[in-house]
Amino acid sequence: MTWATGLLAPDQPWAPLLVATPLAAALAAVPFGRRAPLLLVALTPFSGALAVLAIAQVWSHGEIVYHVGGWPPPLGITLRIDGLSAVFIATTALVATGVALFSLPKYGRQSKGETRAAFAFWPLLFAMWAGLNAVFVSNDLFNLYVALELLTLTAVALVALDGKPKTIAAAIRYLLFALTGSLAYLLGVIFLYGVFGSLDISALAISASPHAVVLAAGVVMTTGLLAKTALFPLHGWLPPAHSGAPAPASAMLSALVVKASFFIILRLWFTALPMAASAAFLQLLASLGAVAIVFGSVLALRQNKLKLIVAYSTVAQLGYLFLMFPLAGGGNEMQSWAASAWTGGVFQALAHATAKAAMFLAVGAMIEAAGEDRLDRLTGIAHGVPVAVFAFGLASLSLMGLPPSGGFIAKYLLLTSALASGQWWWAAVMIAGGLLAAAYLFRPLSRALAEADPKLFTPVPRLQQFIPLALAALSVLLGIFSAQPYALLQIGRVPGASEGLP
Amino acid sequence: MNALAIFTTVFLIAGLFFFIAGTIGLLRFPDLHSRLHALTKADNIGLGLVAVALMPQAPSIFLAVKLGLIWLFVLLASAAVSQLTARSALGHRAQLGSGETNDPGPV
Amino acid sequence: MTSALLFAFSGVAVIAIGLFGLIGRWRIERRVIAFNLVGSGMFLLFGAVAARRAGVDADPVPQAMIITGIVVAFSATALFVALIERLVAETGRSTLPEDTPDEDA
Amino acid sequence: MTPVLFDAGLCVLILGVALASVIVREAFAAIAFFIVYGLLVAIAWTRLDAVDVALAEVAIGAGLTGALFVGAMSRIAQAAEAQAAPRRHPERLAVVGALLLCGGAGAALIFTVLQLPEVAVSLASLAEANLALTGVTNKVTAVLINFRGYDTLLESVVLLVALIGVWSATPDRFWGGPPGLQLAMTQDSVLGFFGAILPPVGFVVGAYLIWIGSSAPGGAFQGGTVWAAMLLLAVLAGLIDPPLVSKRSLRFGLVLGPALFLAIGIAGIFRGSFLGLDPPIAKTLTLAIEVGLAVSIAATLALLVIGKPRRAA
Amino acid sequence: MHDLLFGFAIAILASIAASLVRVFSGPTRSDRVMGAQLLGTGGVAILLLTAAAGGNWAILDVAVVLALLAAFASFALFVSVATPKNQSGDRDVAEGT
Repeated sequence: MTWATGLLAPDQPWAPLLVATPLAAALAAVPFGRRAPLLLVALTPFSGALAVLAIAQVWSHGEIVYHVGGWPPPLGITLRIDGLSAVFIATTALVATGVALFSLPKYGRQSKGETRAAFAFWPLLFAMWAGLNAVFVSNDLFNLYVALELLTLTAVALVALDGKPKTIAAAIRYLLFALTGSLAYLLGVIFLYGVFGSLDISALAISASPHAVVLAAGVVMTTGLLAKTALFPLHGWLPPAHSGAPAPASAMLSALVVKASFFIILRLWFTALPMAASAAFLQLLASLGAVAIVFGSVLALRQNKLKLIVAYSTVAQLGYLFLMFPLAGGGNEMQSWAASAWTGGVFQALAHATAKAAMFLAVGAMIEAAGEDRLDRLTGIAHGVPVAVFAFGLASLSLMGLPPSGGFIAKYLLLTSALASGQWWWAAVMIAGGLLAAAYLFRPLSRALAEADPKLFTPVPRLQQFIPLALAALSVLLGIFSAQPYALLQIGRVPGASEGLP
Repeated sequence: MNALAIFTTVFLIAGLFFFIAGTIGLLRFPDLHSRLHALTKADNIGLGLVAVALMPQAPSIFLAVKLGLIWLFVLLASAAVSQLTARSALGHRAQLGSGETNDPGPV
Repeated sequence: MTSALLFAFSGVAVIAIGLFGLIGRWRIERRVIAFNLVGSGMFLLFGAVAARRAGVDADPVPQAMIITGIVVAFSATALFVALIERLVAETGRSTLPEDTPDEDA
Repeated sequence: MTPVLFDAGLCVLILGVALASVIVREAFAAIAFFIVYGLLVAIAWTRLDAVDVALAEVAIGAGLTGALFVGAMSRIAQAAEAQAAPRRHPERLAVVGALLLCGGAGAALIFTVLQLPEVAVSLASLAEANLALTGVTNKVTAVLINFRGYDTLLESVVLLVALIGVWSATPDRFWGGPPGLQLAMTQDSVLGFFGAILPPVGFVVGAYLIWIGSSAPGGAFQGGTVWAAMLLLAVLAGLIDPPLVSKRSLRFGLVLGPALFLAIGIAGIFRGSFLGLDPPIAKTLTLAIEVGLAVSIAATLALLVIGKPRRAA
Repeated sequence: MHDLLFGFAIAILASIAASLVRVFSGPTRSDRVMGAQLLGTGGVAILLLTAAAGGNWAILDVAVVLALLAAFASFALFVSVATPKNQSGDRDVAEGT
């Protein structure tokens, strides 16, 4: 039965389960204690099935709208799943499953009773999963704030999991940045509520006008979200946090958590307030992205620890995401190149998610084998964990943007739309970024492939090598089978955007 | 002005007097113990007078009783805290559990 | 000038004061207090913005959001404090290393 | 006129106290000012016709946050002081810069606030119109548990996650032990006396707030916080010991509220909508959720203040 | 009556504002706790007055919680004054910025 004003029962009753399922697992993991990994047996297949269902339903029905509690906006909270949500949900399911399986040897076997890190890891991982899905399906700006805070706290707690002074300091810095970012976001939410009396993204899209307050709200919210996304110059917290966390946590953080705040920026400027996006502002975002690409890459070149290289590479790769703003937004929505730019940006997010997860997990396997991640210690690690090194190499293809990887398609789409729109300078940055990525990734790879005695390295369970390989392969496959995701991503992009399809 | 209003006003003036006296004491008295004394006065009497003053204004007996209860809570708490503060001010020789100053204080 | 506007301005001022504490204080524990001030000022601003319309019942939706915000801020503060305590226990100081480069011995 | 004068005075005081808590030298004084600040802001909330928020502010903002700061921060300040680096004063230029920056930000915000449309949009009437379907008459409770219950569900998990994070900050060797320090207060008769009197009283007050929450200001968060404070008081007075973090019943208690909420939410899918509460039984469900949440909130908040395990089991 | 009650509330506000000086200047922690406590009591009085003035008696519940929590916060402050670690007595530990 229903009771809200003339509303029919939702025809997609499964939609809230995308959040409810990992949330239930997180809650159950607390009393389960050392038996928490058992929850994976139910969680991973069920969440995977839900992700597939989400894609299939969006594919066949278009975007899905669900009023939580039966209350339509502005009183209630609405979930909205469009193509963008669906692909992020699916990527989250894949990466989280990979991370969970990868973590089983380390946090799964607690024969001698429950240990601290193992107790904390599972509920945090599941709650993070729930928080990510909550961000991807939410259509309410305040609900997004709560989901973001859930993500922040899980992420910080995971960074601090190892308990070394350095990682604690990194976690504190991360918390400082992330909380300040949340508050800035909240400030914008307050202003928008003050103007419209509603925080529903779709309602804002209809009623919003380029009012001074709306513009101010958009700018402070974006600034806050940029701090969480670690866009230059707000990136300082990322390398220590992402390199200090345990490998599985790093994978989740780099692959997905920074994308969640990016996702909200997309929602903000492409759905909620597109009319408030001035060309200059979008150019500024892209410029910061361009600086991030160069700056992050150069710093990655100068690191001597593999995890830091990978972390700085995240700073650089996140820069690409922001190149899409002046290309796909700011009144360009109907241009032929906008769809390519939009898809290129999102592809970059997805390809980077899978590739970076693979990379951090591969590095985790290498650290298991070698004991640490200084480059000179990793000389010849390919003889110890060949599959992990291969996975690292495969993931590198995507970061460099070499065909046929997903990263290639992403950068190709961005490149062509930059040229088509006459903004050739972004293309130049992208090409430079690709070359720099090749340089900073070649260094560790050449070390890893050097001659060495395999006995120097501790054996690592095969599972921990093949999971990064699977994720890296996904990142490449995304490039080969890119047509369907391309079409999927146009669902719900902007009204009438399908005309921009090639 | 009716009788109840006069009652309220008189008690409020008295209460305010004690609040001000307490503050002056807290600011002007030279040492911790006399300040503590001032504070207890303000707490116990000032708030009590305000609560009594407002009782006739309360629309129901329940609320009037609640006013009294609030006073009682504050009384309890301030007595305990004053006692603890006084003892810690005596220095740590008379500290916790030594049994020297263990009476519960003016409740 | 209505009271709601007064409280809105106070909220803004508290935000600014807290911001000053966040920037101008090295010690993390003082920054945590400052962070709480910023949050609280923001809630005050929210409440005041929502209460601008005089003579009408207060809007319950922002109030509920503020309660949620207060609880979330407390959670974050508790985590903050626990991490700082651990940092102090490990390093003996409560400043982040990069903030005080000249102190590094 | 007098109310506006009062509000103006209150605002001045709030600003003064906020400023003092930032600039005062000693950490302890900063904390004392912060507690006072919370108290004054609670009064401000009552002036803004937001009594529910005032209750939450006084209980969480002033009370628990204050206790959290006092306990942990004095330990931090002392530990850091003992081995601290030489005292430094920030450069005058940096202070001036920070002042300018914050002043500029404040001015920009005030400008923005002034640009807000004259007539505030309010959801009050919409909430009022749908109130009958929620089974409660307190609109804030209706929003928290019903209209926007999804936010509240996520928020209760945020609390739990914070506790896991706090516990996780303990060294490995203390895992499984009881949280918190053994305070040297157990023999104190004054504290023991009040520790014995206040908690039962506070428990009744908390229960009253939860119960009244459906029709008047109050609810799970306010009541649960009062409970948490009373639990802490009993711990401070040495009347009860914090449980071992590995204790099974504690773990169930911590997830009880969110789990119940989630279960009712999922059951709602079969009746119409996730987290939808059937109007005929909405009142009962709301009360059940509130009680469950209050239990979990009380336990979680108290343990968040007590902190991580500091000794082995 | 309404304005009169607010007038008294303003007077008490002024009175507790003055006691803030004690919180600020100390010199001992006990002094600060006492100053804060006076503020707590004054705050309760103000809540009672505004509740009566506006006829919004739900505010009394805030006063109840404030009374309880003020006691609790004072205990917590006291415990930190008297924890064994702080053997330096009431002397303030001056802190650098």
